[in-house]
Amino acid sequence: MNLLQIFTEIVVPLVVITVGGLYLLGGPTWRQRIRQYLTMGYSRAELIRMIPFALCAVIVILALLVVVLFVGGNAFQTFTRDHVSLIAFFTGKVWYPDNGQVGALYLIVGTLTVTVLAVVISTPISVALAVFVTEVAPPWARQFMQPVLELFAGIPSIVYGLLGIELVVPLVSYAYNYLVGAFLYAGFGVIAAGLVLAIMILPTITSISIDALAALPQGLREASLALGATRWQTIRRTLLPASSSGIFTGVILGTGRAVGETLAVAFLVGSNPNNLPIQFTNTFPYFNLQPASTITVQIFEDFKEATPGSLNFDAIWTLSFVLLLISFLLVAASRYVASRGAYKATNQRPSGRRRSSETGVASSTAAAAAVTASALPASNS
Amino acid sequence: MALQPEIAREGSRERAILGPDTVNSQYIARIDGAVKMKTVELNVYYGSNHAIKNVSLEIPEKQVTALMGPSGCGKSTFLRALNRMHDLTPGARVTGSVLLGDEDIYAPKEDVVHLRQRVGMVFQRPNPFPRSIFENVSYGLRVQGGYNASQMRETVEQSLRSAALWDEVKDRLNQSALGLSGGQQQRLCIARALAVSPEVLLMDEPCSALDPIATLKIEELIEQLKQQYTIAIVTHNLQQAARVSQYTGFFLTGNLIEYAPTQQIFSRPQDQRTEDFITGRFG
Amino acid sequence: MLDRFNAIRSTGAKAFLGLVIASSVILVAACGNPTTGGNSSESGASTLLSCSVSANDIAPTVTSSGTATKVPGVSGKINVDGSSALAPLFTKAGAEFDAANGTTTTVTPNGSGTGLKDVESGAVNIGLSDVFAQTKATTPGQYKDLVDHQVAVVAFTLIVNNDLKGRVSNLTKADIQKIYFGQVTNWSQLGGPNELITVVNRPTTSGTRATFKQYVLDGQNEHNSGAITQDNTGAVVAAVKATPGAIGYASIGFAAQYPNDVTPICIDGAKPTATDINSGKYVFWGIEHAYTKGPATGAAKALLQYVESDQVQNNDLLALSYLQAKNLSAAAISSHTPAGAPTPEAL
Amino acid sequence: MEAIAKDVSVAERRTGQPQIDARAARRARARLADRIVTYTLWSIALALTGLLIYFIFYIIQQGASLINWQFVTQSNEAGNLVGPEVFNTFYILILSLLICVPLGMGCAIYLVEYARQGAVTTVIRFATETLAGVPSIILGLFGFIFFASSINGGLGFGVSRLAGALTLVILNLPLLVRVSEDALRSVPDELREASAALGANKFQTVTRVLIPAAIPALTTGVILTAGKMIGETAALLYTTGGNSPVTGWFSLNPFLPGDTLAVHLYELRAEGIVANAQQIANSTATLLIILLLVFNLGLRYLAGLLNRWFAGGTSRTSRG
Repeated sequence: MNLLQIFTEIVVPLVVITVGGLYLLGGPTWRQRIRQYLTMGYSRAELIRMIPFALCAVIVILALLVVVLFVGGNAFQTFTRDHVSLIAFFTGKVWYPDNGQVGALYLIVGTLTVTVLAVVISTPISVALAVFVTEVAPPWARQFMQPVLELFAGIPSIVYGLLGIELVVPLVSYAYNYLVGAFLYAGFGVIAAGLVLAIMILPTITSISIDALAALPQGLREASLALGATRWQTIRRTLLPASSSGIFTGVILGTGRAVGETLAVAFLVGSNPNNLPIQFTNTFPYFNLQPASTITVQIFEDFKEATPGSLNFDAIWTLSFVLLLISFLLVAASRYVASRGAYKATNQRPSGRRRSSETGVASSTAAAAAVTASALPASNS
Repeated sequence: MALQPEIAREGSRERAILGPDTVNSQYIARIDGAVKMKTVELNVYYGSNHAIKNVSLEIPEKQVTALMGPSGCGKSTFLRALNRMHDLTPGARVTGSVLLGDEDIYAPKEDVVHLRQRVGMVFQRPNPFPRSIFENVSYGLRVQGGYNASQMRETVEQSLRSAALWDEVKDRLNQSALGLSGGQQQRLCIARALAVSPEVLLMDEPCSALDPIATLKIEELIEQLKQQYTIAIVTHNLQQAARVSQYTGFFLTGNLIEYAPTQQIFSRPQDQRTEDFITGRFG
Repeated sequence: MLDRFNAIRSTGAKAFLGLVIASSVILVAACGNPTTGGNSSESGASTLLSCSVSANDIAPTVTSSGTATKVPGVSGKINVDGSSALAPLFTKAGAEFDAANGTTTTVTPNGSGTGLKDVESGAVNIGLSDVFAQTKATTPGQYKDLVDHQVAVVAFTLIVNNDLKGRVSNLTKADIQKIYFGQVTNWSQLGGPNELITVVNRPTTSGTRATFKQYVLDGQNEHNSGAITQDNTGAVVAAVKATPGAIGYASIGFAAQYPNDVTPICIDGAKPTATDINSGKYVFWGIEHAYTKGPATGAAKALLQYVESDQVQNNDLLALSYLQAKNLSAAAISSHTPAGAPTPEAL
Repeated sequence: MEAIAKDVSVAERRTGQPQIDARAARRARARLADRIVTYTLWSIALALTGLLIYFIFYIIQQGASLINWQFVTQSNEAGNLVGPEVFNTFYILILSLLICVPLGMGCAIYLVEYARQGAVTTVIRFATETLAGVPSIILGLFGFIFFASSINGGLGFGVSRLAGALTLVILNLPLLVRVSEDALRSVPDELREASAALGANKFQTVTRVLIPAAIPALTTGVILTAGKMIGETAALLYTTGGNSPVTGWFSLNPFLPGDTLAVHLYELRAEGIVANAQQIANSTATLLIILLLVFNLGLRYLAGLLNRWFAGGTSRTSRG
C-alpha cells in the first residue's frame, strides 16, 4: 500500500468524516465547539494572518504522520504478502532472508543487550558529571564542561565506529583474554558496542540531568546545608532524590538514542544475526561472548542489497516499525516520568529534552541544553 | 555570562573602604547581659557590591533579636553571614569576624558542617524536601548519624511538638511534606532545624510568604522557643519586630544604623533615619 | 571553603595529568597486537605454506589514468548506481568522461539490488551489479529487459591476520569450507599454530559473499555462530587486522591498500591473478556487470564504450586492481556464468 | 576544646550517654566521604575531558598529513581531493536549514504565541518529540524511498542533495522547533505588552518585535544544531549518493547528487579502492573533526559575542 493511498483512502476521509460529521450532525453545541476550537477566540483578520504559522505546525505533524504511516504501511507486508506468521517473526532465531527465514528474536535481544549495557555504563558516569557541573565545579570548570559535552555529542557516529575498531575492540579483546586466559573472544560484540554507545549517549543523559539538578530550588541545598549536612550528604540525600524524575527522563532518552544508533554499532557488534550476544556454558568462565547483531544494524546492512518486493525488503520495514514502536514507547515513558517530577525542568515545557537517533539525539539535547543554559543564571552551589 | 569576581584570599582582613554614606560604620552595638554571638567589623561583598559595611553587633543569649530595614538594606545578607551560608554563593566574600561564644566561625580551621549544626536556619520561603514529613524532620539526625530508630522517632516528635505542628501531622508522618499548607511547611522547617538542637536559630523573614493566621502561629512559636534558643530574626514587618523581639537592629544600605532594646528603639529612636523608618516615612 | 577550592584546583590538575597519562598508556598498550604465546606446532603444515601471495601479486600494475576524447552529440546527465564494488571504476572513468564531454555522471554505490531495481524502473541509466540480474529476480522474468555489459572482473582474496604471516599462506577449498562451517575452530587442526580461528564474513545480502558462497563454499549455506559479520569490505579488513587468528575476504583492490596490516593467502595453491584465473585454478572472482534497460543509447552508451575502451581497460581499471574481462578465456567466463544467462551485449 | 565540649552536651541530651569520640569520628567520616566524592567527581570530569582530547588528537594526528588548502577546496579525477564533499556538506546543511529554520520558527511561534495550551499544543509537542525519537537510519530509508525514489508513491527527486537536505529537515525539525521555542520564550513578556500597548496587533508584534528579539538566541541554537548536522551519516547514506560529480560540483543545482564529508568517509572506509583511499579517509575524518571544533568552539564564541552585541552589552550578574 503506498502513501498516497493511505492518505487519500484513510487519513483524509477519517478526519473529514469525523469533523464534518460532528459539525453537521452534532447540533449547535458541537458546531460552536468546533468553531471555537478553530478560531481560539481570535478575530477573523488575526486568524488569516496566523495561517502561515499554523501551517508550519501542521507540517510538523504531517512529517511525523508521513513517516509513521509510511513505515507502518509497509511493515505489514511481511505478514500479509510474504505470509510470515507474527509469531515466527518475533520468536524465530534465524535471520536468513535469502532462505526465507526472518526470525528477529536474536536481533531484538541484541538491541536490548547493547542498549542496557550502554545505559548501565553511562548512567552513573553521566549523573556524576551532572553533579560535578551543577554542584562541585567552580564557574570556570562549569563553562569548560559545556563544550566538552557538546564535542562528545558532535563527534560523528561513523568516527565513533572507526575509533571503536581501532581503540576499543583491541582493548576489549585484550582485557577479556587477559582475564579469561585463552583466546576466546575477538573483541567484536556487545561489550565493545556498549562501551562506545555509552560514550555516545553520555552527553544526552548528562545534559538532561544537569537541567534537572539546576531546576531544583536553591532553597533545598541551603536547607540541607543549614542542617549541617556535608555537600555529599546534600547531594545524595536531597538533590539526587529530588531530581530523580528529571534524571530518569534523561536516562530514558539516552536509551532511545542507544536503541536507534546504527553506524557505530554496525562497526563493532560483529553483526551476526543468528547469535545470542552471550552464551552461557558449563565451563569457566561460564559464559561466552559472541558477535551479535541489532535491529538497526540489520536494517542498515540488508537495505543496500534487498530488492524491493522481496521478503528481505519487507522484513526491513517490519524491523523499522518495531524500532519506531520502541522509540515511541520510550518517548511516551519519558513524558510520563517527566510529568511526575516534583520540580519541573527549567521552563514550563511538559518534559525534558528530547531526541534519540544517530547524532540527532544528543544534538538536540546538547543544543537545547546550551540554549536553556545560556538563558539561565549560573546555578549556585 | 555571569560576572564572577575573583575570590579573595582567606584571611585578608583589610578594612572596608568606607563610602560617604557609611558615617555610622564605627557604631558598635553592645548589649547588656550574656552575649551568644557577635560580629566584629563584618563586611560582605558580592563581587564589587559592598553589601554589609563594617557591622559590629552582639546577639544576646536566649532572647530574640530582630533585624529590620527596607528591602535591600542587607539584613538578610547579614543573617546569612552568621552561619556561613555565603560560602555557597559564588563571588561572595566576607571579611571581619563572627564569634560564636569565643570562637571565630570564619577561622580557617572552623568545621563549617559542625557550625551549621550549631547555628540553624529557617528561610524566607518554606523549603521542605520533597519527602515525607518524618524524613524531613529526621534529616539532620540522619546526616549526623548515630541515632537509632527510637531515638529518631522521639526527637522527631519532640521537635514537631516544639514547633507546634505535632497535633496536626501526627497521623500522616509518612506523607509528603509538600502536601502541607504554607504555614505548616514553615513550621515543619522550624521543627527540622530544631531537631539537631542548634544553639542559635536564624530566621530569614520566616513569615513573609505566609498569611496572617499562619504568621501569628509562628510568632507564638518564636515566643516559646526563646526559652531554649537564641534567635535572630530578619523581618521587614515593624509590628512583628515589636511583638517578638527583645533587641532590634535597624539596617540601611548595608550599615547598621541603630541597635537597642526593642522598646527603646520603637519609643525613642536615637537616629533620625530610624525614626523616619519607624514612622513610615520610607521603607 | 575558599582554600578548599584552591586545594581542589591543584589536586585536580595533578589528577588530570595522571589520568591522561594512564589512559593513553592503557590505550596505546591495547593498540599493539596482543601476542598469543609462541607455541607453534607447525608440523605437517605441508599445504598451509605451499603457496603464498606476495604484495606484488595483488598490487596494481599501473597507476595511470585514461584520457577520454569528446564524443560528438553527447551531453546531459548520466545516472549510475548499484554495486559498491564496481562503483569506483565508474566514478573514475565517469570523471574523465565528464571532463571531455561536459556531461554530469553521478555514481551512487547503493548496492547491487538497488542498482538493478533502479535501472529496471528507469530511475538510472546504468545499474551496476556484482551478480547476474536473473539471480536477483524475485519474480520470473523480472529483469528480462536488462542488457548485460561485462565491463570488469574483480578478484577476491582470503586474508588472515598478520600474526599468521609465514605460518598460513595457503588453504584448500576443503579447509576453507571447514573453517566457514565451524567444523574447524583452531589453526592447529589444520596443522597451523595453536590459535583460535575467528571467522569474518560479509552479510548474507552482500554480492561478495554471494560470490564466495557460490565458488568457494560450493553453494552451501554456512552457519557459523562464532563468525563476525562486517557490513563492508573496509570493516572486514579492519576486523581481520584487529583480531589475531582472524580470517576474512576482500577484493584484491582493497586488500592491496593494507599491505602491512593483513596477509592475503592462496586458495588451493592458486593466486588471485589473471594467470591463475585464466587457467581455471583460482575460483574466487566474479564478473562485474553494468546493466542498461534495453540496448544502451546516447550518453550512457558513450560512457560504456569509454569504459570498455583501452583507455580505461589498460589504465584506470588496472590501477584500481580490477582485471580485464576481455582477457579472460572463454572457459573461465563460462565457469562463472549461470546457466541460461543472456549473452552480454557488445558495444 | 570548647566546640567539642558543647557538642558533647548536645549529644548527651539526645542519647543520654557520652558520645564524644563517636560523634567527632562520624563528622570526620562525613567530611572524608565528602572529600573523596569531590575528588572522584573531579577525576571523572577530568578523565572524560582527557578522553575527548585523546580522541581528537588521535584523529587529527592520523589524518593531518594530507590536509592542505588544495585538499579542501579542489576536486580532481583521481578522487583524492575533497573539495566537492566540503562544498556539499555546507550546501546540504544550508539548504536544509533554509527549509528547517522558517518551518521550526513558524511552528514555535504558533505554539508559543498563538495556540491555547490544550489538545492542539499537546499533539504538536508529542509529534515533535516522537519525530525526534525516530532513529536516523529509519529516516534514511524513508528519505530514500519517499524523496529520492519514485516507487511506492515517492516524490522521485532522485538520489540528490535535495533528497538529503529534506531528510535532514525531518531529522532536525523537532530540534529546530525546540530551539525556536526556547528563543521565543527568552523574549521578556514586557516586550509583548509594550508592543500591544502601542496598538500593534498580534501579527505585528510577532513579526516586528518578537522575531527580531529572538534572533540572537536562535542564532546560537542554529549554529549548535548545524554543528551536529555536519556529522550526520546514516540519514544521508542512501539519499545524497556516494560520490560527487567532478565537473560542476559547485553548481547550486539541488538535483545533483553529492556526498557529504561524513558519507565520503564512510564510502572510502567501506569500499574505497582509489590509490591512497585510507589516507584520504583519515584526512577526511580529521577535516570533520576540525569542522566540528570550529562550529562548537569558534562559532559558539562568535554567537556569544553576537548575543551580547544584540543584547546591548548587558551581562547577567549572579546572585546579589
